[in-house]
Amino acid sequence: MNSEIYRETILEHYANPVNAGDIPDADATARDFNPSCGDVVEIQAKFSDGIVKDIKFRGEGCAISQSSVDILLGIVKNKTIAEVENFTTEDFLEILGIELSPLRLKCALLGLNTLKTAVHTYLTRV
Amino acid sequence: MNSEIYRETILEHYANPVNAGDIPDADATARDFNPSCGDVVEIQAKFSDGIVKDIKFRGEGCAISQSSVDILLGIVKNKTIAEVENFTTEDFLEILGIELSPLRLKCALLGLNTLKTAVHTYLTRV
Amino acid sequence: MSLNAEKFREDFPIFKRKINNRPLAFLDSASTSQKPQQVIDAIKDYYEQHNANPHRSIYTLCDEATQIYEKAREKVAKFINAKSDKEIIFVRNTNEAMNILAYSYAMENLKEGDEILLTIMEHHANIVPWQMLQKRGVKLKFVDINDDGTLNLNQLNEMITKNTKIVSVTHKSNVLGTVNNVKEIGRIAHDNESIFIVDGAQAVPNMPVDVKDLDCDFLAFSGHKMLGPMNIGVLYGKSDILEKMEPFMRGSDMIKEVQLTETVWNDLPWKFEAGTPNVEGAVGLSAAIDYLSKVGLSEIQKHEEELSVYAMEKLNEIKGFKPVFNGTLKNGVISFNMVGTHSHDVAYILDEFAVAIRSGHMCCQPLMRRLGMQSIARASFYLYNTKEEIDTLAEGLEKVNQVFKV
Amino acid sequence: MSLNAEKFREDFPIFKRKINNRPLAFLDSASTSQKPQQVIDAIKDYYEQHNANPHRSIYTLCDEATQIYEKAREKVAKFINAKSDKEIIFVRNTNEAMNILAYSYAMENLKEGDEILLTIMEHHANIVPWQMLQKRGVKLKFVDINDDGTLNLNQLNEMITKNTKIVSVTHKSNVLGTVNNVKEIGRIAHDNESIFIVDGAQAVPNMPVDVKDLDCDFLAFSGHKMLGPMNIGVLYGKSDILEKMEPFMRGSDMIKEVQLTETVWNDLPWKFEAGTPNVEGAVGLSAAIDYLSKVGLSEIQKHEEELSVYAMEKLNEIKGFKPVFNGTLKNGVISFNMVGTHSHDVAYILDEFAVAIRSGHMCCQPLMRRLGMQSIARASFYLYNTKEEIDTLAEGLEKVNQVFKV
Ligand SMILES: Cc1ncc(COP(=O)(O)O)c(C=O)c1O
Ligand SMILES: Cc1ncc(COP(=O)(O)O)c(C=O)c1O
Repeated sequence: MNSEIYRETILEHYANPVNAGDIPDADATARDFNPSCGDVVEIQAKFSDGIVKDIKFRGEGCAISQSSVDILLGIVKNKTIAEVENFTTEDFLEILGIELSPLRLKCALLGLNTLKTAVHTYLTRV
Repeated sequence: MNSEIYRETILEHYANPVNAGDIPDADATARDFNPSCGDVVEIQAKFSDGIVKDIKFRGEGCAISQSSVDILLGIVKNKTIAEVENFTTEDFLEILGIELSPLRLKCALLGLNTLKTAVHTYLTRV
Repeated sequence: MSLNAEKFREDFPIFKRKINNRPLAFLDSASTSQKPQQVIDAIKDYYEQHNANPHRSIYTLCDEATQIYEKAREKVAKFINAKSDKEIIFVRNTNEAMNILAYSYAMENLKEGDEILLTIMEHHANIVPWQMLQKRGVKLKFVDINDDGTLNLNQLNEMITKNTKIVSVTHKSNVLGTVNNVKEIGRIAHDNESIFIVDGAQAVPNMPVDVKDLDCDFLAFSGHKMLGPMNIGVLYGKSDILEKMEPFMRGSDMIKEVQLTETVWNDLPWKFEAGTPNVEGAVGLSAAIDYLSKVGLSEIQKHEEELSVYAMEKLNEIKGFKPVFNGTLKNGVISFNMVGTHSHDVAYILDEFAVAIRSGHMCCQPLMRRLGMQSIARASFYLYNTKEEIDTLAEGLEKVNQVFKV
Repeated sequence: MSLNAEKFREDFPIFKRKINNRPLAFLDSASTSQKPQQVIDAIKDYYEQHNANPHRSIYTLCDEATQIYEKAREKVAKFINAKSDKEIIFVRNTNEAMNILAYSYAMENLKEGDEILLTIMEHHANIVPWQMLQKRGVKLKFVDINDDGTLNLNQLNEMITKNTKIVSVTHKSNVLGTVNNVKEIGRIAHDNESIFIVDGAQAVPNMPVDVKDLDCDFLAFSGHKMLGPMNIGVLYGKSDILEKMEPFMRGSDMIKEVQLTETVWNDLPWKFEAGTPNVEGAVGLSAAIDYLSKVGLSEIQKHEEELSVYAMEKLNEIKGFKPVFNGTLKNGVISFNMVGTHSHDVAYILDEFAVAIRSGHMCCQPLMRRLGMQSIARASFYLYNTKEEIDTLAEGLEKVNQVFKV
């Protein structure tokens, strides 16, 4: 049934995101949209010694897109850049552990795509 | 049967048009194409005292388009401009007396449309 | 009810489909409509009996395909009461029609300092093409809405100036349901010697539209929103303006004679139709018009109004249901949000009940910003919808509240 | 024969049709092909089971329509061996694809003094769009043909200059049947740093085409010539070039974010697809590709060659039969004239025998002038054609001679 994807954790991260906010002196910022629904995510990250020191997001959108990015940032914080680069869609979906229809998949992956862009932006600049 | 439209008169006018040629001091010239097949007709006409004094054509195309314009010019020569203006598609098709499919109709009427343009050109100029 | 939706539903094969073991409640016809058997059969019959490339040769099939294509054009002309079928250009959809006008009318005729007057309720199809003109110094101006979701006509009167060369307005809003007084707007535009364009994508499927009565210069609409196939639409234009316009798409069929470096354009309407035409689409649109005409556009409009009244009554009882406007507009479009739940999640949970609604920005981001919303849920009704489906919608919204603990 | 055309014919409902009491001998597939039941059923199934506006919401039907649409894109990508489905833009037909390139590539990148190199055998679709560039001082140059109907590659080598920014060539001529060595032409173009465009309208339906092997920058083709529905076609483009291009059609779906005065474009390929997409067309094209792949493009090519050889033998016996070239090219296209009879009259009399051929200028007026002809008759073959149909064609041509007393 569709509504089963709204697990307690999802709803909790949606209602009370732990990684929402700004990083004033961020090393990299990336922003992406889901063109079909208008969901938006902006990620700001701070790196040092090849490690994700701090990472936050701002966004507007559905429970899936917003809770996913919140969960995602929790995972990657304090990981090495290499680990983030090797972190795949499949890895992330396994952690989320909910079954998603193809269009909902886009919601869930908006944050991950934006994260990859942020890292890429950082790497091509340093 | 299709080939019945190729009456003796049609084939005769196609093989030996009587109104083909140029009028060096023509009062009006008009040229039109059938876009689908490339058939082309150019009509030159000389008027005086409101009468079609002389009228000739040049053209390239199928037996229907070329014989039709030749027959048409024979009909309108020496007629008054008013008579030509009142000469309808129906009048002409009745004289032709052959049954035409819609696309062949375009062939048969290429000359008549060009003639109307020539008369119109003349009238708007004098 | 005046219109027997149950009877019409039988003509639409897709309603035999079950989703999550429930009958499909398709409340998204403002996005695209479903197709009756008559339209599907018309397409099938065309390919099984008459298919050929029209205009190009003179064998029987080619003759038939040409007649079928041009008869469909005549049918469209009659349907919107155009003066002549020369004024009917077959396009892909409303978006393409607007692009023809932006490229072939505006880019050729407007210059720095000129203005295009739009409204804040326009669909992206009637905004983004015009933005192209900005790079040559043409200014876009947007008339606002009133607090009840109607267009602010006073403001329109104030904003129109001697520099306003084009006024382009939607006949009916796909978000608000607002039906604009396009006849009055057209009068204002013409008094100002502006070209007047109507986006008919939402109006033509749902109410009688008469271009002579409206006296618009152009009208654009899409077949797929009015029971017809995808990828066929119409640009109506007054022939004297179309005659003077440059073609848009260039290539075969839109020419009379091609030389290496110059070309004589074909007559109207073919001047604007390049390449192999979409006979199939025209056939399908023609069958759709037959269907709509038999039901009656006024009947459809009335039916949608009845459903809107019923829905507002029913939905207003649900906790957290917030319509975009307080339901003063009853035109078959109900845009709303559920407090505490994003529209996307609303749509997703409704799918469990086989209820299909649109969620997101509705291709109207400027309007969304004006409304202070990022996203919206929309239920829209058509001739095949019933009160039972609205009951199911209500049931689904209760579940939304339950899942999101509202 | 290697390919069992009789068996394939059974899949095409239109061949049940009789014209003048004779079975239809459709020898005009180079204009448009007939459709197998599989394609017609795919369209029907889409509308009866899955129809929705893709990309826009998240209910089941919308999800399905989106998957169906994007899967069709993947299928096309594989069919022509593109690197990624991002490189596949769904268009209306080959004409539109060329217009995208003329408006969004050439108008943005070419300037006075630049040149576009075409050939004299191009279809209007690959000539007329480029003429637009002339008004900004871009020059069009046309490579000639040799006496045997092949392209004059020496001349191409001579005509290409540092100013040649675009080389656009048909893979296969719709009049001559010539298959150009586009791989070699591409090499020449790229050595010269020119963009290389291939008009694949005739090649893609009739022989294996591999964009990686050809290394073309763009390839355009039409679904309706390859068993697919009307109004779906493909523009393939290398993604790095497409990325840098401005969009063509503007409006909904091709955007990420719309502000009143500016807009963020969507990613590839959607940046080039404005408005409600043609899922139906994509579904039909996908079914057509399945059909063609099962038969095998090389098999089809061989079959057409066999029919060409047979036809030239048979037709050369007929008084007054004059092929445009002496039958050295056996690629399923036979263009000819009958001495003393205009091609239009030839086609008309053949219709009495239910033989459908094309007559006229073939949308190739510059080539016609080069050949010194005003009009031409053309028989073209596809997988469903048989030797018996060629016999009927011969019978019909005898009748032509009889009527016109040749
Ligand atoms: C070589 C060639 N290019 C382009 C076209 C145009 O195709 P369409 O009419 O589908 O745009 C054709 C079709 O006749 C063709 O043969
Ligand atoms: C008011 C309005 N205009 C234009 C469009 C665009 O229609 P299409 O996608 O068929 O081009 C729509 C469809 O959503 C609409 O509602």
